[in-house]
Amino acid sequence: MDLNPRFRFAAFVVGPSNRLACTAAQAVAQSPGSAYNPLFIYGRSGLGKTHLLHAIGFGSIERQAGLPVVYLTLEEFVGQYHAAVAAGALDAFRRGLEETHVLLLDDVQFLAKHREMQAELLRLSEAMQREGRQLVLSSDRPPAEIGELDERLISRLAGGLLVDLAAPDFETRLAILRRKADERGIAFAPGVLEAVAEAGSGNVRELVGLVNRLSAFQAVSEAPLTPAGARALLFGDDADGAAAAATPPAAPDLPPLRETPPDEFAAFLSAVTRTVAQSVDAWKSRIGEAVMRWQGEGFRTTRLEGLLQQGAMPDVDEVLQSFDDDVQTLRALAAEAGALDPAAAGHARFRDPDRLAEARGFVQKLQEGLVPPPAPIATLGLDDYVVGAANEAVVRAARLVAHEPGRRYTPLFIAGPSGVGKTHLLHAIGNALVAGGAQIVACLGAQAFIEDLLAALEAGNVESWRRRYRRADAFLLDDVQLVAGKEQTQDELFNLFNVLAEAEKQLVFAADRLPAQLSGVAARLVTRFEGGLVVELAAPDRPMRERMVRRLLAAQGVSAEDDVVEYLAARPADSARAVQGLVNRALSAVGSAEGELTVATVRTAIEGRAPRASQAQAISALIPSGLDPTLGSREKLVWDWPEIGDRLVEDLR
Amino acid sequence: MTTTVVETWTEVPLVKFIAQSSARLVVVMTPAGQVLAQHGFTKAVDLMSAAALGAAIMASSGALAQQVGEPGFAALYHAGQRHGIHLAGCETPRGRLIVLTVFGRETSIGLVQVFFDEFVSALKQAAPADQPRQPILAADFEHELNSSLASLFRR
Amino acid sequence: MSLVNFTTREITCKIVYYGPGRSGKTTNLQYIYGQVPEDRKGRMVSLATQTDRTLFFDFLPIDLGSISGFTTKIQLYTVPGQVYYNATRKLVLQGSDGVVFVADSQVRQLDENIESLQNLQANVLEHGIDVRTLPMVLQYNKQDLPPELILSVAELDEALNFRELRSFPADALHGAGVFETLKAVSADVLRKLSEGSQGGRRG
Amino acid sequence: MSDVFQHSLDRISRVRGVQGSMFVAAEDGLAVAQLLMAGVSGKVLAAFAASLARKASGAAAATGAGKVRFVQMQAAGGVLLVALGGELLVAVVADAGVNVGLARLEMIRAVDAAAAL
Repeated sequence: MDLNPRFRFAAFVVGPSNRLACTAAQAVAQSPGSAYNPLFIYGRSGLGKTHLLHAIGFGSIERQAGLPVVYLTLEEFVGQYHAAVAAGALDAFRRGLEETHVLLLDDVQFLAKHREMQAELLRLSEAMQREGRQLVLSSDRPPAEIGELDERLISRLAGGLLVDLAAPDFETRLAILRRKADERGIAFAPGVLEAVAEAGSGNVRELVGLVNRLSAFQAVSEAPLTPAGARALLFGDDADGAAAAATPPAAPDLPPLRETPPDEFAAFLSAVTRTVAQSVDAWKSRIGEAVMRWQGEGFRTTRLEGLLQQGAMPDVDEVLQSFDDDVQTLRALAAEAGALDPAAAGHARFRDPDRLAEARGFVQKLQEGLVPPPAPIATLGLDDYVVGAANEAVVRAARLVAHEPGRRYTPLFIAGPSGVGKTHLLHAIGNALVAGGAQIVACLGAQAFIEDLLAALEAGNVESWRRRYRRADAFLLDDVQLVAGKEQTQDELFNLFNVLAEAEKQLVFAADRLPAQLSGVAARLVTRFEGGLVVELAAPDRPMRERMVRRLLAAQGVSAEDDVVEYLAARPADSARAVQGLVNRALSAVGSAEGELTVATVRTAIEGRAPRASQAQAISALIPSGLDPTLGSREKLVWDWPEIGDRLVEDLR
Repeated sequence: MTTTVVETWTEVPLVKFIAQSSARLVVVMTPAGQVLAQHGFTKAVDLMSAAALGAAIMASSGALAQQVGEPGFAALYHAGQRHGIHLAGCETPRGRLIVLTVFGRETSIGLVQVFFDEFVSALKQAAPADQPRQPILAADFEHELNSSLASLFRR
Repeated sequence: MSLVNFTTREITCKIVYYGPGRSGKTTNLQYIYGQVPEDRKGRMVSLATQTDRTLFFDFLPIDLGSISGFTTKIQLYTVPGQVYYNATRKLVLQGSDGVVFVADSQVRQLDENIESLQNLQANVLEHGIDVRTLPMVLQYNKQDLPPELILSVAELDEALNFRELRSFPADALHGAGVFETLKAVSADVLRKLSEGSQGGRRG
Repeated sequence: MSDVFQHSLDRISRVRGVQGSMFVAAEDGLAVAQLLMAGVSGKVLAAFAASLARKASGAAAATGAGKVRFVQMQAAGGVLLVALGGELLVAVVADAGVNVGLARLEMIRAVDAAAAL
C-alpha cells in the first residue's frame, strides 16, 4: 500500500499531548532499526497514529532512497498471509516481508481476533530484529490490554519503545484548526477558530470535520461568521447564527456598552493559558524527555509519567537524579542476577525502578540459592505411623536416623511392596529431621526430582538447580526405582549423593525393591544405596492390621465391637492400603444401613452382593485416608478403580 | 450617654424608643450609611464604621433576598452572649431609613421589636413632609457622609 | 484565599479591584461582565447605594476553563473607595490572591490615589499578609480625558509605582486596557500558584 | 413538638374567661405557640410576659424567695397570668372573672410538659 503524501512530519501539529510520540517517530525515521525497535504507538482513534506511521515511512525513504518500506493495516497483513498460504507461496511471502527494512503495521489491536497471526508476527519480529530491521506498530490500546495476546508477543512488542498519543489540548487543537484552514485556503474571522477549539472534542478527525462545516456555511452566507455564530452553528442552539449580544440580565441598568470586538475574552483566556502553561510546561518537557530516554532503554517510567499528571511542579532535579540512581542500581542487580541465573536477568523487575526492593530481594535469594527444594508433608508424623511386628525394626531405625542425622545410617534405604507405608515413613523421617533442627529438608518423589531437573536443563540453569539441592541439610527421595534408565538424572543424583554424604548430611531413599534388584540403575549408585542401612517393610501382619482397623474406624468417628474389628483384620490384606479399602467398604455399608456396624452388615458389604437400598454415599475415586494419602506418584490412583466396576453394574441393572 | 440628632424631628421619637427598649446604642441612618441620629456613641469613628457596616449588612441581605426571590427582609436579629443587635429598615416620608439597635440583657428582642414598631410609626408622624431629602450629588458624596458626623459630634 | 484542590484539580482565586472613590473600579467589572460569554460567568452582585457608589462590594465570578490540567475560576471584587467605608473595604480584602489598583489619572485626584495606596497596605497588613508577596498591577484609568486634566503614565509611575509593578493606561468606560490589566494580574496569580510556593498568604 | 403545645393551649383555653394563651421563649420574649382570641396582640403579650417573668424572678432572687413558679397580675379590666418553666413560659390573658385556680393548674401542667420535652 503506498504512502499518503499528506501524512508527512511537516504536516503533523506537535503539542504537549503528542510531542513524545512524534519525537520518537522522527528518531526512528532518521535511523530505522537502531533506535527504538519495535516502536509501538497507541492512542484513541483519530489522534494521528496513521499520520505518524506514514510520516516515518516518508522520513526513512527521504534519507535512504529506495529503502524497502511497507505499510500494512493488520487486516491487510492477515489477508496477504492467508492468500500466500492458499497459493502455497508462504515462504516467498515471509522472505518478502523479512527483506523490508521498515515495516509499518497499523491497528494491531485486531490481533485479538486472529490468534494464528500472533505466532507469525512473533517469528517475523524476531527475524527482523536479528537483522536490525525496523518494525513500527500502532493500536488503539497498549499491548497488555489487547485481548488474549500471547505473553511473549506482549513483552516483545513492548520491548522496544512504547509511546501513547493523548488528546490534544486547547493550544494544539487551535493550531490544528489554523493549519487545516490554511490548507483549504479559507479565512475565518478572528475568534471563530478559538471558539471551535475551545469547545472542540479531543478527536483531530472530528475537528477537521467541524472546519469543513464552518467553511461550507461561510461560503454560502454573505457576512463572515462570528465566533458566537460559529458556536451556535456547531452546537445548534440558535439556528440563524446571529451574534448573540451579551446583555447582562441581572445587573442594574449599566451604561450602554459600545459594540467592541467580541473576541477580547477569548484572546484573554488563551493568553493567560499560554503564559501559565509556559512556566509550567518548562518542567514538564524536561520530565517528558527523561521519560522518552528511559523508555528507549527499556525501563518503565510510570513514576515520572505520574508526575506529569500532577498539577504542581515537583523538584525536577531531585526527581530525575533519584530516578537515575535507581536505574544504575537496577542495572547492577540485573548483572549480578545474570551471573547466577542468566534467565533471571531479563525479568521485568529489573526494568522498573519502582520495583527496586523486589529486584534486590530476588537477587539476594538467588545468591543464597534459597529457592528451597520441596519440603516434607507436615501432616505425616512418626507418632501416627502404625507400628507392628512387620515394620518395627524399620521404624526404630527411622527414629535413630532422625535422632542422629547424617551419622548413624546414611543413607537409609527402605524397600517394600507398594502400599506398605514407605512414603508415609519417608515424610515422617523428614518431619522428624525438621523438628530436630534441620533447616532445609528436601523430601520428594523421584518423578518430581526428574521433572525439576528437566525444567532446569531446558531453562539452562542447572547450576542453580544443583545449588538448590546441595544446600539441603537432608535429602529424602521416594520411588527411587523410577530413575532407572535415566542416565543424566543418575549422574546428577550421584554427584548430589557425594556432596551431601561428604557433608555428613542425612540421605534416605525408598523404593519398591531392594537396591540390588534396581535394574537400569548405575552400579556406583546401587553400591552407595547399600552403603548405609537397607531395611525392608513387609506386609502388615494380623495384629498390625487389627490396630490399623481400630485407628481408621476411630478416625472416622465410628464405634464398632471387637468382633467387627476381628473380622476385618482377618480379611486378607497385603498392604496398609488394602486394609484401608476394607474399612471404607465397611463404612459405606454403615452409611447405607444407617445402623450399628455389625458383623452381619459388614460381611454383606464385603462379600455378599447384598442389594443396595440407594446410592447412599457417593464413593469418590480419591478416598481421603489418614493413613496413606495420595501423593505425587501415579500408581497410587490406580488402586481405587476395581470398586467402581461392580457399582456400575448395579446402577445399570 | 447622649442622644444627638442631625434632623431635629427625629429626636422625640428616638428618646422615647430608647427609654422603652432600654437599648444601649441606636443609629438612625440612610441606606448609604449617612447618620441622621445616634445614641450611645462617644467617638465619631466608631459611629462611622457602625453605620458603614450596618448599611453594608442591609445591602447584602437585600441582594440575598433578591437571589432567593424575597422582596426584602423586615428585620435582622443577631443574638450575642452579652448583646443583641436589631437591624431594620422603614419607609418614611423622608425616604427609606435604617435603624441599628444594640441592646443588652436588661431587655429582650421581643420588647425591642414591639417598641421598634411604635418608634417607626412615631417617626412617620414626626417627619416634616414638605421637603423630601434631596439626593446626594455624586461629586460631594463623601462630603455629605462626613458632614452629618461633624454636626453630630460638634454640638 | 486561593484554593488549589489537587484531588478535584480545581483552582479558585480572588482578585480585588482597589483604589480611591470613583476611580473606575466598578466600571472595570461592568465592562468585563459585558465581554464574558454567558456560559462562562455567574451573576454579578452589586451592593451599592442609590447613586451607584459601591457600598460594600461588586462581585463577578468567571470560569476560565482548564489551565494546565486544572479547572480554574476567578472571582472579581471591587471595594468602596470612600474613606468612610474603610470598615467594609477592609473585609473585602480578606483572602485576596491578587489586587488591581485602579488609580484615577486626574491631577486633582493624586492625593486620593496616594492615600488609598497607603490604606491598601495598612489593610493588607491587618490581614497578616506581606504586601510585597501579593501579586498586584496598577491601572491608570481615565487616560481618555484631555491631557491637561490628567497625569501621564510616566508621572503616575513616578508618584505611585515604587514597587516597579506592571502598569497599564486604561479607559474603563470604553474598555481600553481593561482586559490587559486582568490578563496581567491573573497570569501573575496563576503562575505563583503553579510554582507551588504559597508565599506569605495566610487565611 | 408543636402538637404538645397546641394540646396544652386547648386545655387552658377551655377554662372560662381565658381570652388568649401562649408559650413564650423566656430569654427572647418571642412567641413560640399561641391560641388567641381576636384583638389580643401576640407580640406584645409575649414580650411583656417575658419581661414580667424576668422582673419577678429578679425580685424573688433578691429577696431569697427561690425560684418563681407563677405570677398573677390583677388589673382593672382583666388579669395576666404567667407560669414559669425552664426556657419556656406560659402566658395567659383573661377577663377579671376567670377561675384563676383552674387556669393556674392547667398552666403549671402545660409548662412542666413543655420542660419535659
